[in-house]
Amino acid sequence: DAHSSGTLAQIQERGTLNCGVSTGLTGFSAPDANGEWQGFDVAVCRAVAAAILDDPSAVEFVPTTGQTRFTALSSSEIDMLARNTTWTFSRDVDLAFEFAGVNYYDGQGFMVPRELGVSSALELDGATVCIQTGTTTELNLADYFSSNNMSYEPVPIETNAEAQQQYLAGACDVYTTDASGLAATRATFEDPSAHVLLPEIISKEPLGPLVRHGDNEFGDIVRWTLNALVAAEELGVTSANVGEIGNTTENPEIRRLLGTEGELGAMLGLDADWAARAIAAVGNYGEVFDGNIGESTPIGLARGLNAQWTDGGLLYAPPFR
Amino acid sequence: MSELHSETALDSAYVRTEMLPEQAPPITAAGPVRWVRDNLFSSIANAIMTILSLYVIYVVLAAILPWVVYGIWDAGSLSECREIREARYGPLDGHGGGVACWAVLVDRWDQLMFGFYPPELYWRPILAFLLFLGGIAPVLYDKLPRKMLILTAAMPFICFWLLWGGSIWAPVLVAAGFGIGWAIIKFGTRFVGAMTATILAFIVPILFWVLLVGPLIDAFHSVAPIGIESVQSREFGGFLLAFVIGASGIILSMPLGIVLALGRQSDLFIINKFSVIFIEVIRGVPLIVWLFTAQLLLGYFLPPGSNFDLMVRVIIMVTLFSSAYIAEVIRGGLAALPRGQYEGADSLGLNYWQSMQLIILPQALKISIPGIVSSFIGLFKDTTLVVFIGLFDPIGFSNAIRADTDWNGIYWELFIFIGLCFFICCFSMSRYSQYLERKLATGHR
Amino acid sequence: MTVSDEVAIEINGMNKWYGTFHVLRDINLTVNQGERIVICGPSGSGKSTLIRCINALEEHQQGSIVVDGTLLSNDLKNIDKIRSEVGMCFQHFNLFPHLTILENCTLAPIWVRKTPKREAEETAMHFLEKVKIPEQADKYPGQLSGGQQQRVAIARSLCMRPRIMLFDEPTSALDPEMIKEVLDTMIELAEEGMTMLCVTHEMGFARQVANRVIFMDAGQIVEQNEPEEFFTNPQSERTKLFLSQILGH
Amino acid sequence: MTVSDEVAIEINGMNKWYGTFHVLRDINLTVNQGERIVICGPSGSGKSTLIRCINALEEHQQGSIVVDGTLLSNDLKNIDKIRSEVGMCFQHFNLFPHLTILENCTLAPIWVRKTPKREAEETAMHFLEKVKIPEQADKYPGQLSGGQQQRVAIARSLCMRPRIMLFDEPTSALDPEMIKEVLDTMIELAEEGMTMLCVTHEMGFARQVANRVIFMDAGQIVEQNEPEEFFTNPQSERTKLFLSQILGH
Amino acid sequence: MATLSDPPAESFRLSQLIYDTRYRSLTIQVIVFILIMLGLWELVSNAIQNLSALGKDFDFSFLGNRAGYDINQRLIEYSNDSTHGRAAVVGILNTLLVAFLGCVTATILGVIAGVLRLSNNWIVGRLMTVYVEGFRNIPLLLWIIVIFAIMTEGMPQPRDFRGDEPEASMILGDSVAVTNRGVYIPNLVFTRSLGGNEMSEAADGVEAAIVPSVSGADWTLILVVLALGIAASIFIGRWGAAKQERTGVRPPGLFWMRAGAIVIPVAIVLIVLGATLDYPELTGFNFSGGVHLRNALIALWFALSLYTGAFIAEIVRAGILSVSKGQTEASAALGMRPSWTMNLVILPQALRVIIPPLISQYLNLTKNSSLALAVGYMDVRSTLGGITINQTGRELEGMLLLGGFYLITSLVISAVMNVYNNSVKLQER
Ligand SMILES: Nc1ncnc2c1ncn2[C@@H]1O[C@H](COP(=O)(O)OP(=O)(O)OP(=O)(O)O)[C@@H](O)[C@H]1O
Ligand SMILES: Nc1ncnc2c1ncn2[C@@H]1O[C@H](COP(=O)(O)OP(=O)(O)OP(=O)(O)O)[C@@H](O)[C@H]1O
Ligand SMILES: [Mg+2]
Ligand SMILES: [Mg+2]
Repeated sequence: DAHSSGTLAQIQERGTLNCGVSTGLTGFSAPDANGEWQGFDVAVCRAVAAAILDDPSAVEFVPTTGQTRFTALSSSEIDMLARNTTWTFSRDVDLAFEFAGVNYYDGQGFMVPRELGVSSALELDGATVCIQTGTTTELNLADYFSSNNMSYEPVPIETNAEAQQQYLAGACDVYTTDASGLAATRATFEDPSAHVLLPEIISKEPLGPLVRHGDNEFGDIVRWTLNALVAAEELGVTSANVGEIGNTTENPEIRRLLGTEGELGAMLGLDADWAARAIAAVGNYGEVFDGNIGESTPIGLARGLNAQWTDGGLLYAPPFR
Repeated sequence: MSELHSETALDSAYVRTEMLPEQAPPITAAGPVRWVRDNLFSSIANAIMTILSLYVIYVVLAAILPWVVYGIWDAGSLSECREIREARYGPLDGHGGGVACWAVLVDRWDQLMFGFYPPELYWRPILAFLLFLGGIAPVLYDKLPRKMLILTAAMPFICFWLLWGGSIWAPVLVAAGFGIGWAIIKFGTRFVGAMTATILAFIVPILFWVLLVGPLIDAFHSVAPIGIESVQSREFGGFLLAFVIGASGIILSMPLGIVLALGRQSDLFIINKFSVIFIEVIRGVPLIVWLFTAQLLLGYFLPPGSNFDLMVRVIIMVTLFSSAYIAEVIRGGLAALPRGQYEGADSLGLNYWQSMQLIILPQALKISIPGIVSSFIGLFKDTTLVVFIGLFDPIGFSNAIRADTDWNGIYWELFIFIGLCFFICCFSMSRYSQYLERKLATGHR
Repeated sequence: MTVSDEVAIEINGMNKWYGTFHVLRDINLTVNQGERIVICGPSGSGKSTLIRCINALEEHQQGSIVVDGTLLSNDLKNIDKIRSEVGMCFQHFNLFPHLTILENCTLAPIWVRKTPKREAEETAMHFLEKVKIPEQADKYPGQLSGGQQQRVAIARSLCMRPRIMLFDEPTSALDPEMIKEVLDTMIELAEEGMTMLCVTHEMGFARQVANRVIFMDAGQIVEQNEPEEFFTNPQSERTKLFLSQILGH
Repeated sequence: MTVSDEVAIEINGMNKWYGTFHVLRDINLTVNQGERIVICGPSGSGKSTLIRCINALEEHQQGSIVVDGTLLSNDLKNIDKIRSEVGMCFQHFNLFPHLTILENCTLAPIWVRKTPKREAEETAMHFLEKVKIPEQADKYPGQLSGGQQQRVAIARSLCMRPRIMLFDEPTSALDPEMIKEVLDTMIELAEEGMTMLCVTHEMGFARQVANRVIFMDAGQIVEQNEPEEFFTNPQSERTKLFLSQILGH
Repeated sequence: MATLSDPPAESFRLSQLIYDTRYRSLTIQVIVFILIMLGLWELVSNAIQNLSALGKDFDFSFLGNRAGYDINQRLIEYSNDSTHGRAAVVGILNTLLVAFLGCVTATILGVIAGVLRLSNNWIVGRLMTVYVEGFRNIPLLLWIIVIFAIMTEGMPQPRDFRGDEPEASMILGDSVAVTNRGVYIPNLVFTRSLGGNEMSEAADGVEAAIVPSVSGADWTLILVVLALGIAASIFIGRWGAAKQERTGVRPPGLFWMRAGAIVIPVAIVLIVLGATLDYPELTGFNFSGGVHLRNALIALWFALSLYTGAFIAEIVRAGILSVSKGQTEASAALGMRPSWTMNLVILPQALRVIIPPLISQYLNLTKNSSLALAVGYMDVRSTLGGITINQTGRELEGMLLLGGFYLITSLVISAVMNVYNNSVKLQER
């Protein structure tokens, strides 16, 4: 497959990474007042750019909508897509993409106003539900309600900002989207405590970056950059100590990860310190999480499933060897 | 008959000896009293409507004005705005009330205007905009010296260069292609005949652009590296994006529109039918569908491996779209010309292209300018649709701004501001086209 | 061609302003039944305005106009009554382009006079014959020449069987050959004794049919006299000047 | 005013149809160098069509037209050649309203004849002087009166230095005063020996300058003769009828 | 040109292709044809190559697959088990519905605004100018969003209707509820129905669609009676006109007779069928019963109507102004009443000028309804051109179908326009 192979070479020649992100999702990707993109997904892009080009700012962020994201990727307009996209069978197989891993384990949840007095999704029979269109969300919703023999009225909305406004105005009783998005949205309400997230999570939503089928070299780079961030947290490597720990530590896995030992970088076609650059640029997974969506931010998400496996979470980076 | 005359004539013969002076009309016939009576209270129904209208105006203004006027201009985020509001005007009572938080405009002004364009280069789009105004001025006002049309011809290339930057050779060589075409028509006719020259004048520049321009730019640039910092299309946004898409759409669609209009007027069956099909297909499908086509499908139809950036694809689609509308406008202009003009040109021995270029098009285009301006207004308004394919036009930016934690929840302020900007631009353009229509209606025919 | 003593139109001390512009100044005019009056004067002197006031197409601000015993006031009934007694021919004919000639002629009789359609059509054909274009009855105005159109306009007015006809420069929009057609029709009407007020500069017509010629200037009636006298021996300086211009032309 | 033996236009057995309507029937006509021919006939008789065929503004379907030795065929080169030898004046002038008078006159010489601009302007001024309106050179056609416009149209044709001039009712859209201006210009041209074909009903003009008058009816040439003979002693019944109408008028 | 005048001896030369008027046009056309065909071939072959490179085929069978998503507003039966094809049809019907409603109200608004703009009341004229200029010069998308926002922000929530002292209450005698989820209006149900209820209760668990239960036989009966009533009314109109022709006098009360001929039989049928209104009432989260006009529909409908109405107002104004003042004066001089003048002289002439641009405004409105996605109205672009394409990855096929639908719609509308134009062309000399 001529034109998708050599993505790495193209990026290196171009000097920038074209990374598809969402047109604006609080905490995950949004431009700030200076026009700098910020967020959890954005950090993945920057990490990959740092690994390949040694420059976390050498990223062209391409905003994509739910409708346009896959075409942008398959037509090579972007090199990778880091936009809360659920890893599903048909996307992986039929749409011919390759998921490079999971950077956020999510699930679809519901948010309702507290005064409604609803405590379970099973009480939502007949409710009006705001939903973002063009995503797996609407399929999950249809499945959930029909399998529980309940009726509902969908109100499809194009963007998160719009959906949030509808929900706040009471045009729908329930807002459903990925739980992370719900939490992020709730965090910015004038009175967040007036809204509750229902306990039911009705789907598995493993969100992760993806690349085109057929260019395994580049796929590997994205996959292992993500893994490097996760492993770095597990191994205690942070953006603060990444500079010296590679030389000071005795831990051979850290040394391999940071390129002070072994040939991992060369196998990927990159410099030896590729992972060190990525970590130095954005921090390890935990730092990225805490800096963008963690409990210290207005969004205030707990680690939950996204904790390291050692802490009872699902994050489990394969060994670097 | 004559006796009748004399009978009546006696008592009706009359000569005024002294002319009556002009008098002021009675108060009921002129002045403000008359005006109010005529315009506001000429009948009972009218009086009721007047009072109703006044009431509606009062209600609307009373609801909106305080919100606008007491708005807050200095805050760094929506929550700051809310704090300031509470400090100034006390807590909100239930629904409504409240004041605007205009601070978001101050905070995000640059983005709404220029998008991600590098701030240190803002002078370039501004200069390009001024050049654009200077370039179209002689087209819009025929009192300006005709020499300024040179600026008009150069303007697209200079603006392109200013906006995107890069090597100066790119616009120069593209312009050179037009020069080549012109030279072929001008000097080639003598050697190969008018028709062959015309065909060559189409084909040679296209070959030049496709095959030679790329290498030549590199060659020239390596010899004389003159250029300014280049800016990616992705960094365009806000009103800059709307203007660039609208203006390139209209400028690029003019030649295509003229060709289509001539094609649709042509007696040549195939050319006529192709033009008709093209125009009808383009006009029959909504722009938003064409934009999705640009986003989703255009890549399929380009040679494998080639890849334009999204903005170029959008400009291509918008150009095709507006060329169909422009073609219809120009067709109207062509149809409005009396047959005698064609015959006059024929009888002098001018050939088809000469009579088009010298006689028909100058007149038809002039009649069409109001219609073209209206198309431009429509096109400019339609640029907002690019938000659906992920470009950051002003409305797209309003979404992105609201995705920022600082401004999450802001709503009306952005829309009112965007609406106002569009209104100012479009309204002044529509006034201009109305002025032009009146001028054409009274002008020489 | 008899002129009775009965008064058809009586205008008394009439004044009219357009905004602050005094167009008609103290107009006094009595027209008897069967009289044929030609009004002339320089452009802008208020001739058309005078004619249009009689028909209530313009309102006047002072003075009175009595047509056939009916005072022209704001009363809609009076206006309707006067309009159905007074026919009017415009310079630009103002035929209804979407109706055939016959329909143009029967429209008002059917709706205003409540004449049965059949009867209205018979009347219309009668008058179309009179103006010598019965064969055009089913055509549309756009298909007729200017002279024919003006004759249709006359027939249309006649179909309402008006007692008074007003003409506002009926021939000035026509080509010379067509002027004759229209003037012939008007002369024929005049010979039948119709009361006529006609704004025109066709002096031949005035000489041949008018009982009286009225000369207006600056919104006032400057001179009136019988045609012979008026043309050969004008009294006022203005009239002389005006006549020298149009006759010398 | 010399008529040479050289043939300027030769039309042989020419026929033309509009759709199924036979407008020109078997036209045979030879015009010598320097001859001045007036064509007249009732409306719709095909006069304009004949003139326009000579200039290839209309195509004919049968017969041949040879202008100055060049056969009018489908060959574009021949058409171009003939058009540059033949000047044409239309009833409605067809000046180009967006160009000044001077530009109207220099346009074709510059683009068709490839004359240098300076030279073309000199020629143009020369002919504008000839038609007596050099002072209008920088105005636009819309600013000129009808008569002046028609004279510009003549000058515009002359600038191409044609050997033959065609006129299609050049004066019929003009006011009477202006007709004279234009006729004077045409008479002057005639005196210089220009070959002219002129559709007109100005009989005075025909009498004064024409070598031959051609009468057409129903698409055919019915009669041709010298002017004196034609007017005083027409042969055919149709001609007599026609002359009685236009002369009596 | 002169076919016979060509010298017969001349044989064909290549230069004739360019210089002979007979062959020249053919030459040009052939060249253009070849160029265009080459261009088209280039596009098609690129597409084939690109598709195969991506491993995609060109296949419409996805239309038969299960759609899997729900659509809130459906004019025909649909559930998430239905096919993508059916979803597309639901979308098409929704597009046509909003386009139809929009055209009707835009016309009404436009005519009123256009006439009022000519009113001799200065303030009213100015107000209409503000309306027209405001809507014409601000993008439609913005208006759709803003009107949608006004509806959601400005209207009460359903829960405001709850409780002993509700913050909001239903209007028109508790029959209509205006909420920020849409407007609930009473629905006709028949107690003595003839049966034949085709549309079963929504089986799939999604709340009932816009027309909750259309009982086939009942509505057929009503439509038939209505049609008969209209026919009778036309007949009465003819009779009145004939009477006027004969006697010159229009029968008095003609209008009421005509109206009665339509209304009375329908009313009788309704009574016989035992028609009662099913009022919306608040149950659970939402109102149930009655007809639910969703906010998205209303916002889109209003925005399209107001926007297009502004353009129509200008058309109407220009149409009326195009009828010269002389026509009114001539009519007045004949003694015609102003209302007759309007109906018999001004309108017939103005309509010729008004209708062609009016129809192209209808066309624009229909195309503009594709902006439905701004408010989540499920039109054909959102179902077929949105979710379906997104779930199946069939961009090429989906966009082709979508474009084809819009193209056919507009071709039909312009065909109608041409027929009309030809039928009212003024007769000219
Ligand atoms: N509607 C109007 N508003 C203001 N002024 C008007 C109006 N109609 C006419 N006038 C002015 O009133 C004056 C008299 O007009 P009127 O048409 O009666 O003149 P006239 O004698 O008929 O001239 P003409 O021979 O040119 O028709 C003119 O100066 C004209 O400009
Ligand atoms: N383009 C055309 N298509 C069909 N018929 C035409 C066309 N042009 C002219 N005719 C018809 O051909 C006949 C001759 O027309 P032509 O203009 O040559 O007459 P003419 O002698 O110049 O008349 P006039 O004195 O009115 O100008 C007329 O009957 C006319 O109706
Ligand atoms: Mg007048
Ligand atoms: Mg003619």
